[in-house]
Amino acid sequence: MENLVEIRNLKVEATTDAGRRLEIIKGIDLDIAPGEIVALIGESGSGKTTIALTIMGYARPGCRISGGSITVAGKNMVALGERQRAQVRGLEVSYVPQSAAAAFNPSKRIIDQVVEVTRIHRLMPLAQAREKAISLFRALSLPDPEGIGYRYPHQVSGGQLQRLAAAMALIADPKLVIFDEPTTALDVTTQIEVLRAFKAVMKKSGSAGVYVSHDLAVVAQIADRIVVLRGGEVQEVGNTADILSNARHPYTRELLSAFEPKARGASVVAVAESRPLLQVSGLIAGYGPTQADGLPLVRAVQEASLSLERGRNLGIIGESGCGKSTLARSIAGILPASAGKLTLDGRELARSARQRSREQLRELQIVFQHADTSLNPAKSIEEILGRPLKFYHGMKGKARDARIDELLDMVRLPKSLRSRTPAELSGGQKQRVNFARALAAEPKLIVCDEITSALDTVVAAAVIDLLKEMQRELALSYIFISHDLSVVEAICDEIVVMYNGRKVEEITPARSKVPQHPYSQLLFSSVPKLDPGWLDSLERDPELVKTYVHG
Amino acid sequence: MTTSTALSRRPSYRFSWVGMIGLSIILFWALVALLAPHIVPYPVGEIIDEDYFGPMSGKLLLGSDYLGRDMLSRIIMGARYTVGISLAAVCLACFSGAALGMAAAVIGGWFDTVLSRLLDALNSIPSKLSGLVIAAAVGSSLGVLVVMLAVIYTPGAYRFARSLAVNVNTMDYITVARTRGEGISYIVFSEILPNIIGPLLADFGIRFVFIVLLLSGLSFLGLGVQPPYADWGALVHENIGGLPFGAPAVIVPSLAIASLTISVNLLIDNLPKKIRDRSA
Amino acid sequence: MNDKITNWTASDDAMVENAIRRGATRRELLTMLLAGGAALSAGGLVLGRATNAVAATPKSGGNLRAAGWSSSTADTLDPAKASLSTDYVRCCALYNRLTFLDQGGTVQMELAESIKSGDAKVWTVKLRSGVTFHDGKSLSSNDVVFSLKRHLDPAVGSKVNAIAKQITDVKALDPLTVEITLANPNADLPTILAMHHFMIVADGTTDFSKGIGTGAFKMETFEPGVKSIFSKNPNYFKAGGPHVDSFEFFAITDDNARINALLSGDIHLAASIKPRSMKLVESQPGFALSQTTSGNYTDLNIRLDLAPGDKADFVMGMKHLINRQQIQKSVLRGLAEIANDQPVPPASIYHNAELKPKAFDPEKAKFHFQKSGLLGQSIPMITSEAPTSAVEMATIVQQSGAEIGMNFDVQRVPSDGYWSNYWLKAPVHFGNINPRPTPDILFSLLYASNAPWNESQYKSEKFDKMLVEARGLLDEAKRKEIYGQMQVMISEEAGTVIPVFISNVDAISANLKGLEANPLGGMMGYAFAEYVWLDA
Amino acid sequence: MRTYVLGLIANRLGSSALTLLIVSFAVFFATAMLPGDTATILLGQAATPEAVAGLRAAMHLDEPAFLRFARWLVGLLHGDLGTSYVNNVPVADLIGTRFVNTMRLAGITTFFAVPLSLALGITAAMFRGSVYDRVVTVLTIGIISVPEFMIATSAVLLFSVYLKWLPALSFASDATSFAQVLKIYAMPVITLTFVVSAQMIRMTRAAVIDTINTPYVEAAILKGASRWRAVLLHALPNAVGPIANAIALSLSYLVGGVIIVETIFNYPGIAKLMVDGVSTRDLPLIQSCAIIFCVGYLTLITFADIVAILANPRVR
Repeated sequence: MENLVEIRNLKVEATTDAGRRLEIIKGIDLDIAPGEIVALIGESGSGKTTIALTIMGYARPGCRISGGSITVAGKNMVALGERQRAQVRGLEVSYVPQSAAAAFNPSKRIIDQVVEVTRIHRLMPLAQAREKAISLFRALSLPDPEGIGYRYPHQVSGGQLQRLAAAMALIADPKLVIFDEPTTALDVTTQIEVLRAFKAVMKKSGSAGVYVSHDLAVVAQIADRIVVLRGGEVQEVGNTADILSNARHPYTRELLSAFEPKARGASVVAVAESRPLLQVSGLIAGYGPTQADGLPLVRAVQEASLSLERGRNLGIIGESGCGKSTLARSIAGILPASAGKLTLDGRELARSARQRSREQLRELQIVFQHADTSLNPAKSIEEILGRPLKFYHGMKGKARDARIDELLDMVRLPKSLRSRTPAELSGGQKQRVNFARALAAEPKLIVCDEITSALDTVVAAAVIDLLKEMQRELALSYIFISHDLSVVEAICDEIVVMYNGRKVEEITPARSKVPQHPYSQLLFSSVPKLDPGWLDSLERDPELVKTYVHG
Repeated sequence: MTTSTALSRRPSYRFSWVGMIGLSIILFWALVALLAPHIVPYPVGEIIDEDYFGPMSGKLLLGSDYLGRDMLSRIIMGARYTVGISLAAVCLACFSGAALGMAAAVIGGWFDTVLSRLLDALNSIPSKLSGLVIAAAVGSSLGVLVVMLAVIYTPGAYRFARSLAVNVNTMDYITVARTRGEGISYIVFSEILPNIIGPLLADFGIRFVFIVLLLSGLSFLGLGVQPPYADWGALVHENIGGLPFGAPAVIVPSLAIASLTISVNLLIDNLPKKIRDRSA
Repeated sequence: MNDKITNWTASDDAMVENAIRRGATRRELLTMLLAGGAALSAGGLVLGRATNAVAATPKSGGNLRAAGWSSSTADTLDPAKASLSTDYVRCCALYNRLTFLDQGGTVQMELAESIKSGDAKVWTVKLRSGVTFHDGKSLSSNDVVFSLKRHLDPAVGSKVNAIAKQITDVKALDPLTVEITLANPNADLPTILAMHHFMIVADGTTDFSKGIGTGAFKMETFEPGVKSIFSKNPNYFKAGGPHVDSFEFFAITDDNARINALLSGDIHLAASIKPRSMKLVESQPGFALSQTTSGNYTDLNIRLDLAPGDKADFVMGMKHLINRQQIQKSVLRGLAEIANDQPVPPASIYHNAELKPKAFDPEKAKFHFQKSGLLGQSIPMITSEAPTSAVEMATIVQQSGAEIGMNFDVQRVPSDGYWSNYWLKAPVHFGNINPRPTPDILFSLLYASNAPWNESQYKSEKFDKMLVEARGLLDEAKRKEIYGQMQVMISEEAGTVIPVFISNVDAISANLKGLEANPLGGMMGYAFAEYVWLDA
Repeated sequence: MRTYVLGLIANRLGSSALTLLIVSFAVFFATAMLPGDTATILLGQAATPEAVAGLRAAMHLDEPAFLRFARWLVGLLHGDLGTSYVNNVPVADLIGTRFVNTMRLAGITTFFAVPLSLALGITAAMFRGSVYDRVVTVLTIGIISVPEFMIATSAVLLFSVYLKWLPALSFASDATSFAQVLKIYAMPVITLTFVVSAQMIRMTRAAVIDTINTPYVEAAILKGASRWRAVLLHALPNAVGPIANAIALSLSYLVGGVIIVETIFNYPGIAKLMVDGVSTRDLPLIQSCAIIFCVGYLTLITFADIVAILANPRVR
């Protein structure tokens, strides 16, 4: 049978602000058979989303399809006019965006947006459309299928939004659905639910799919075929099984290798005295007006106590909303704790950063998850790195320049980046600069808040290696906050599992990797494996799921 | 992407021709304003023409005004006042407005509330009327004019800058700076300002227009530059009687105002962009 | 004004008008015109303009709409408080005076039947009988007593309080006879009583918002600062009464707006237009200008009691530095008569024609400044839009000063509050004086040592004596002579530089007839509503 | 949720009250600074010392200014604007009709200016960078850079003097039929529309452009929505906040900023009233007008804020 989608020698070019054209998709061929699910995988900037969108005859502002043909159900999307393209969009090909949270119009009720496709293409009366939507909600195992549609986007959780977005895409029974990193933003435990839901409905509807992702493990669960992309070119194509078992292309192997568990070598820094570097006891922090008992209305962290010895690393793991970031922020004094005691290197720390001495601030640095919001876009890299040098160490002129080069070198960045602004750096590079800025302070402790979760697996792995290396050289300690177990395992000596603001368990991977607490177990078991059968074979105690999963 | 870093990155600028035109017109007027006393063909106050609202002629290139004074000379001198006063005032207004606005956003709390209310109050009194009151109270010398115009347009600038700064203030790099222990002034001027300077400039442009207009509006109410000099707005007003005859005495200054204000905005909308060209 | 006539200025128009008032024959006029260098054909034209008032028969009916130039919430219907032209116009429509001045400047009886006195000190006023107020009440001597006495009460805030002070007693002899007693003899009383403020209101009136008077119009609506509408008073005592059925009056402060309103046909009369606007009116068919050369003038005041005015040479220098011709020609576009630094206008029978204006002579001025040791110094000069054309005059003085190295720092101040804050106060400033009917009033208001508005702080016992003496004289010739001397004294000694008498120009649509000039000011001394009519 | 919104609104109203108080004080001190007093100014050329003294006494001007202000403020709280110094008429009466006039003019102008601005702003944003867009942007700047009195006078010359289509003056009182209202208001409305629209157009354009580049608009387009649908149904609702704010700011000009238009068209509104007040130092009048302007301004701003709040479900 002939293919649903046939892409031949597709070229897409982007116009830089210099007015220079450059090719970001360099001649791609791709076929998708009806009912087949094809995964496009690659790191950010590999052009996977761009390709997916071209199937709808759409190119983001600043880009244009410069060559080749895209045939969808016999129509060449490249040749069609804007009107005819609109006829295809939503009707024959539909799109599940990367972040449903952003893709839902915040000022309109969900149901109206879900059924909008049917309104646009005048498919069916409103009432019927709503019923269909509700049945889809049910199929996607959303809670309260009748009611949920009548809420506003900000009133439902991320996992639910992602599924609602899928409903929005499926309502017109399209021949092809494009999933653009639909689960990246989700917690692992939720991700499973969503993946299962997707898989189910896709099977039921029998429509083909394009699944764009950077996560091989996830892709492995849902795709029939995998296309590995890099720099706008296809590196390798093959059945999921083949790719996973015997990848030919080196880049593919690199991707795979990111999944091999890297054990944390026992902390190399021999610490004579075991006086704890940081001690946190009975810390309570949260938001909202202070209550009679002097505690905040919403308590994101309850009675947390930690202890970290010099040269060792503490991992804090848990899902979004478990309070791990709040904990990090109150340790850093950004969100002053409302109760509890903090001591750094024996000296007591004031709860609010404002009251801490410059020296204390220097010794304890924090690195945030989103490098692009934590680097001032208006400043060049050297300004960003130079400031703490001047601020803490009063460095100027030559000395400072030399030190900046050193720092760049430490984080494996070329000196030529000095004059650039963050916008000109890739995600990985940004995160390195972000980290280098913390190093510039020559701290004793760095709190890393989800610093790898925004990065592609390969890049993330590299950053982790960097962290380890720095630790060896500079006798640092990290508090490493993440929702990604594999990352935490890779670098930490102790792992604290947090749930709902409380510390539920503390594990020392060196000794035992088996979590005791049921939630920890659920969490650990939810991390996707490369094995394609993993999702289907995975057994989860529904009770546990009910108690702990709120996706 | 590291590949492109190899080749030399001399920062190159792109400047659209629209911006060029704007800039050149501004420079032209600035030059005129600077050289004014040396290039006026006749003394500003001297009555040369028997007739009034005279047409353009070899003797009087831009005709004569309602008293028969040389229009060209008056416009050349007028450039001094219109350009000078408006520029001074708009700089004052935008600087203080922006500074306060950003500070309010960063400091927040009661400081923000009180300041906002205060400036709101200031803003709620129509500009021309407050101008009238101020001028009636303390007369209308150049200094007073500038300060007055600045005061009148500060609240707007404040409102605008604050709304921008509030968004930037939520960014992580501000938090980082705070936890580093930076002071307010550093955060305001080094961390926030560079990120909102673009919109601020656009605001500057439109505010400049408003100030030029208010200046002419004040001349309508009998305030403004001291005779024999007059800003362009005042020239338009004192010669408006010549409008029915299409006398250059009223047309030319109007055009002068338009050319200046429009070009300021053209320039600001098309400021030279540093080319940040990342391949791939 | 008319391109057929080459060097014919508006002041020539004025001359012709004056001549007509003084009753010149047509032949004399024509010779005058020829002397003025105008072609015969054109002569007819000009006469046509100047005399259109005198001829033609009134038509009645129609709604008259006219616009003055100033109005505010301070607008009042209380004649004692009237201060703006708009107030005068309203009062003239609503009330009457005991006497009034005709276009020749001679006293005519209005509510009074006769005003007689043996010694110019005690006066007997006989009232017209059968005059009724708008509310039906008939005029009696009590109303007159009340109306005159009001001016003596400070709480009323009468504008003519200073003049009224000479009235020591007013009493009603019988319902139609009033006796007025003055402090000193004053032969001018009949003329004084012709001033707008001395209008007769009903006895005991405290609320003036109703505008109950004996006048030609009844008040329909009165919104201070907005407008007022009047309707014809059916039982007006004057024969013929007003010609128009209704009269609507308001102010348009912006000169151009006022003219445009006229040109677009919204109004029939735009009062007191700026000279620079004449071109426009003339360029449009169906509109005319009505010029009144009254005694109004804007003067440059140099206080003799303060520096720099304390140096007599400085004052003399200024009188030579001010370019009267240029002010007449460029600033006022000819709508002015050159004056000789004294307040009595040429139209007045007391005007001293021998006294010639000082010539514009920068060298002489320079000499005087040199002598005063002020040459090259910067002299602050306060001006404002408030006194007519004061800003332009200031720039002209400034310019001619600059040419001889005398530097004047012209400071234009807002017109609001000018009279209270700068006028009479600043060492060198501008003032504006409205026409006053008699030299006596002018002198006692402006130049007597105790004058309330002694603009230059001029003090001379001799002058004061002459003033009192002249006041009492009933011998016209003698008075004229004394007043002549006083005019010389003022122009030589006082610190008031009076460059020109400013003509007032009202722009009217051609179908507005019956408008004549009047020495009390524009719009027929503000009383035009009663006399004009609308030609279909 | 509902209570939360009410809370927000109450908060706005509270701060507005504070602003009002500040304004009344500011105005008081400003007017207290004014040189010359009512009596002197009323008497004008006739201001002889004794006359002034008499009048002052008659007008109770001899009391300390602050006392008078306090009395006025207390009166205000009882809804009494006080009595004009100048002609002993209750300020309320003076303002009454003129306030209505101002409101009517503002209303009619709004009726024409706002839709026009929105239309132009939105379309300019939709076809950003196009010739149309450039023309609109340059024109808006061009128009605001022409002095108000210039626009007004030109309009009068054209429509009244030469074409004789419209009256040069607009007397609110003459408005009887609707047709007449149009005729009478045409001129000032045209002028004001020119003056007010430009800024609204700019802001609308900016606001819409901000929301056009959002994922949810892209999502709409990928659903097959036409450009118009995407902009009007998806971009616009989220731009309502800033647009409302811009409109409010521009319209606040119509309450007190129209002095020039009122003068040229001889339209009896409050701006002119306040100018009179200033020139006669009629403090109660000045203060009342100022308060009215302030109230008008705050009402608009608050209204805009509330609209923004209601338009945004996240805070609703």
